[in-house]
Amino acid sequence: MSNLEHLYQEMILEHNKNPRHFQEVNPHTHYSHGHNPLCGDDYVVTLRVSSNHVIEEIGFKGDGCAISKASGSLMTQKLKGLTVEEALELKDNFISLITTDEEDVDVGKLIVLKGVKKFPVRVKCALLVWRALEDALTETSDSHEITTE
Amino acid sequence: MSNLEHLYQEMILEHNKNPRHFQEVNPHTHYSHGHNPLCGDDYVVTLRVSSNHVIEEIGFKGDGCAISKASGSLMTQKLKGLTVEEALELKDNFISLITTDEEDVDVGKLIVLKGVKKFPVRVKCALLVWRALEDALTETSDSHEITTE
Amino acid sequence: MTRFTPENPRSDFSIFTHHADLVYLDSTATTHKPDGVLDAMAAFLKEKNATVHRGIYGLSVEATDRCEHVRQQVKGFINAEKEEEIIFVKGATEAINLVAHSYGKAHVGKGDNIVISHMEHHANIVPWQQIIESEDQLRVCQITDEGELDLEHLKTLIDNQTKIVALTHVSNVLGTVNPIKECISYIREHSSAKILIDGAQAIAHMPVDVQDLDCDFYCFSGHKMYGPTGIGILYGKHDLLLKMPPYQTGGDMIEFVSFEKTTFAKPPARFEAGTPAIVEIIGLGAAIDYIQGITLERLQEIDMELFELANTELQSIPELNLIGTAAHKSPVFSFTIKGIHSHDVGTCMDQEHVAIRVGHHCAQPLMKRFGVPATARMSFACYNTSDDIERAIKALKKTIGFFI
Amino acid sequence: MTRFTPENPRSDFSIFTHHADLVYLDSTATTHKPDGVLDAMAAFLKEKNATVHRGIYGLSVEATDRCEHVRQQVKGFINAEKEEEIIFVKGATEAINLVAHSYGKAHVGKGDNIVISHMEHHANIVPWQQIIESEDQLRVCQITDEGELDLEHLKTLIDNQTKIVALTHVSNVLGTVNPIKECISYIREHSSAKILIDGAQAIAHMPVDVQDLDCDFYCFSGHKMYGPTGIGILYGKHDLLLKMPPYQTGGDMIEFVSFEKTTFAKPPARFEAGTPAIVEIIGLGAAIDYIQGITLERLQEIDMELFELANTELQSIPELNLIGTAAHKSPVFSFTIKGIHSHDVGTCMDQEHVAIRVGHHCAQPLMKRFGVPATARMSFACYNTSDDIERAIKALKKTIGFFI
Ligand SMILES: Cc1ncc(COP(=O)(O)O)c(C=O)c1O
Ligand SMILES: Cc1ncc(COP(=O)(O)O)c(C=O)c1O
Repeated sequence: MSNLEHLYQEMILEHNKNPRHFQEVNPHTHYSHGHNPLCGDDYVVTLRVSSNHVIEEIGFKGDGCAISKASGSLMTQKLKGLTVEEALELKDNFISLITTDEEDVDVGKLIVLKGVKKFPVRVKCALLVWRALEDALTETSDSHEITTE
Repeated sequence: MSNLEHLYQEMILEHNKNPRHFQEVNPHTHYSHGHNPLCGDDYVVTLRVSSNHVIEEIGFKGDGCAISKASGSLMTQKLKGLTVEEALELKDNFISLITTDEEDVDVGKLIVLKGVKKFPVRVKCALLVWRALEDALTETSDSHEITTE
Repeated sequence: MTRFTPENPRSDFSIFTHHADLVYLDSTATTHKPDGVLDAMAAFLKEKNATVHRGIYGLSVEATDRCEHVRQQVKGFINAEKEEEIIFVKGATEAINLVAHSYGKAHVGKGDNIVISHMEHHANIVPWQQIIESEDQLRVCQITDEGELDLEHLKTLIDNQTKIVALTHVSNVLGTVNPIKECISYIREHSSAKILIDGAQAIAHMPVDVQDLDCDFYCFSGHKMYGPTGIGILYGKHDLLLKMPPYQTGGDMIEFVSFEKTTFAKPPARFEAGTPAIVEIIGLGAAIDYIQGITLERLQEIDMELFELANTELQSIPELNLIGTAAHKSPVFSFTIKGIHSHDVGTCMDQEHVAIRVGHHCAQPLMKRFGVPATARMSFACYNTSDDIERAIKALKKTIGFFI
Repeated sequence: MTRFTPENPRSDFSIFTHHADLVYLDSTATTHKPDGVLDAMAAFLKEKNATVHRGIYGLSVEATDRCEHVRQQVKGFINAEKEEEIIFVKGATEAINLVAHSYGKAHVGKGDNIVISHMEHHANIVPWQQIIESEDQLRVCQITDEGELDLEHLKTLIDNQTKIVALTHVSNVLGTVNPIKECISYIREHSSAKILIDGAQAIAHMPVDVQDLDCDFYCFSGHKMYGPTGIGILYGKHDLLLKMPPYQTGGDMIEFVSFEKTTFAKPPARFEAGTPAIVEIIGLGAAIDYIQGITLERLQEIDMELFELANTELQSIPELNLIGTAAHKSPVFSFTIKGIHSHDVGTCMDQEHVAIRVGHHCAQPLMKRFGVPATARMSFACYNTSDDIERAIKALKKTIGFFI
């Protein structure tokens, strides 16, 4: 498998074409707008979290490259039904997967995004929706507007 | 004769030690203050010119290197008694002497300053009092303050 | 000084020996440097290095002469009237900042306006935003769907409150070569605005004659004209420069300093605070030698050949949407591909060793104008060949095949 | 990366092969560059050249990594806390202008004051004059007849209206090494002023630890530390930089640009508008490699040896008046000779191939303080030898003999 095919695995191409949960959740309890000014990737992540901290609904909507879009699609698939705590743990695991040499992380089928690690300039693409998720759930920014580069 | 001895001829060294007309003319009819901010050379040139345009008295006073001081001393010696017109002509000749390859200029004993031509950074030293003279006689500046570099 | 082989300038550039496989299509961002430029810089550092101005010793006198000689070269290269009109700056960005702060701040007051265009690089937008009080003082000339200046709209923007007009000579995204001379003569007739031309993308591609253009300021960067980074030129009309206050201050630009009062040197020194980029100035001189060796006529021919071929090939790809189809264009091609994000295009092309740029190209308002978040861009310089185009097109088709 | 031979660094510098006769005593103006620095720059241009930031292709990614690696190197070199605190600028002059305009303008109001010293370079005087409204806002710390900061006077100047204190680490005229750390701790106790240290003459001569010094800003130029022209560093504490508005604006320093509103990137990008001086950054990295190869300890030893010898020899010339006899000095010697103007000294020394500087050294107020129009100055770097000193003293004696 070439580097490229490693990066753009079938599943990624497929999720890029048909992203899941590609919508705003309404009404939602949590929100964040993530933008990468350099490449123009731009997504809104919305969630409805129940009183017992379970993610009942999650959606993402916006515009961006195949990596960012597939990442959002796979993220929303994985997170639905998890608790906020579990979601944040998964986020940390995912970040480890694509930014460190750690081999032993539990991310399920998100593993298909591992190839990104070999393309350092694309890592931020894969991370954007996850950073927005983090911001939505933990208020890393006041305005729930975040930018990454 | 080394380049250096050519630059600093006996006569120059002597005029540097004992500059002639090293004073302000009072009362004077013409005045200019010439300064080279880069090396700190700083002279006032004063003249008393008669109604028929003859330079009756001329003096220079200030501080500077051997070249600028000898140039001032030799200048004042040569100019006393000349008409303004003759003085300006001599100035042009002197400038030709030390800035062009013109061989055939009539400058009398100012010829001892010819060695300056080989030291481009020192040309402005030799010229400073002459630029002030020009300014005094023709108002090249409003304030009669000139600077050269 | 610089050897040149007009038939095949590519061999003047060692980078292509080290990367035999490289198809470099990002010359709009920065050009490669011919060996002659590197050699001139290395020789200067090894044989002549010294500071400039004020040195009384031989090395410094010579270094000063060498730098002043480059000033003369630049004067000749853009046909300025006087060498005092040539100011050494860091690059085009600094040049525009200098004019904005030194000229603009003093002359653009309440009610006055500055005119730019919708195709400007951020460097010719943001400095102007910084010196105005309200956003409506910045008037923006529309561009057509082809990516040309809308000259009728421009005319409606110019009035007697227009203090500055700042336009790019060639667009770094669209490739459009603007009819600068006509614009300037219109502006001159209808206002007393001062005119700055951003020549960053023109200077290595066409003859520039600032007296013929009759602009007040013209600027460009060394690194986009086969020269080094860290050096650029601001041309300004002498009578304007004479009246302008300094921008940066420090050594080499003063006349007298005391704690009570400081007076400044005449231009160009007034605008060149601090130790200049000496070795970069030498490199810029060598770059001009290189360009003049090849000749701008030949460079234009090369551009034309590359333009024709690339344009035809790109237009023949049905999925490709070319942004910028002006009648008069430099070989710069921005495009999007339906269904594939530019970022993905860039990554795929890189796998085929085709270096293209993707993103907003420091022209976000222009992206918005064309309703795209980003584009992919191919741009060409004298070392590119038809082989490069062939490989780029092949890589592009492979990319499309991969995604669609 | 850079070969070094601590015993005899001179052989690392090709300039002395080309000028076997040269006694270069003007390193305070600019140092020569070891071959390792030139080689690193040439290799980059020939093998790696590309623009930085945002490139998606391999070359550009690598160029970006190389430049960011140099940022890390600089961080380590001056022991900054974070790499975001390291800003690439053109040189010390630009660094001080940046702080004056970005920080100073916003924080120094009517009634506030800025404290500098009487031994500052014009680059650390004029930018402050530019941002105050009345001259009495600039307070100048006196210096003693030996050329040391008058610390008692300094204490009288600092009050709670003091917004900035800007002091040189080492004087480029007197050689004085100022007790910066003690000054800073006094200032911290008695005001909330921000403190800028001009390290142009310190950085290649002694270890600098900005956290230990606890300064807010520290700056220097590459070309005075065995590196190229066109590049320098501004260090600033991160929390300060975060709050500062941009200085120059343009590409690479923005977040979003629209004609209505532009937002800026975080530091350091916020302060690095335009294409950076890429190859110069690479050269600066190689210069740090070179210094760290020799080690600052060894450089200090060399300084000490040169200082002792030159000081003894110069003091033994009766006609010579040494200006600057501080207890803690760098090997920089300014002097006048009774009866001979410095300019004439310079010309005569040059005839013996001894390159010294004469003039006001961009420190006119200091000249006035010592009642001289100009001085002659000898300054030393690691490539100087005792032989250089011997030849310089001989030339000096010959000059005196010639004139007196
Ligand atoms: C003490 C000091 N500060 C600042 C500067 C200015 O450095 P640059 O000219 O490289 O900007 C110099 C160099 O001349 C200096 O000696
Ligand atoms: C049209 C235009 N103007 C200005 C600039 C800024 O040039 P620099 O980054 O060299 O200052 C660029 C380069 O990116 C450009 O393309």
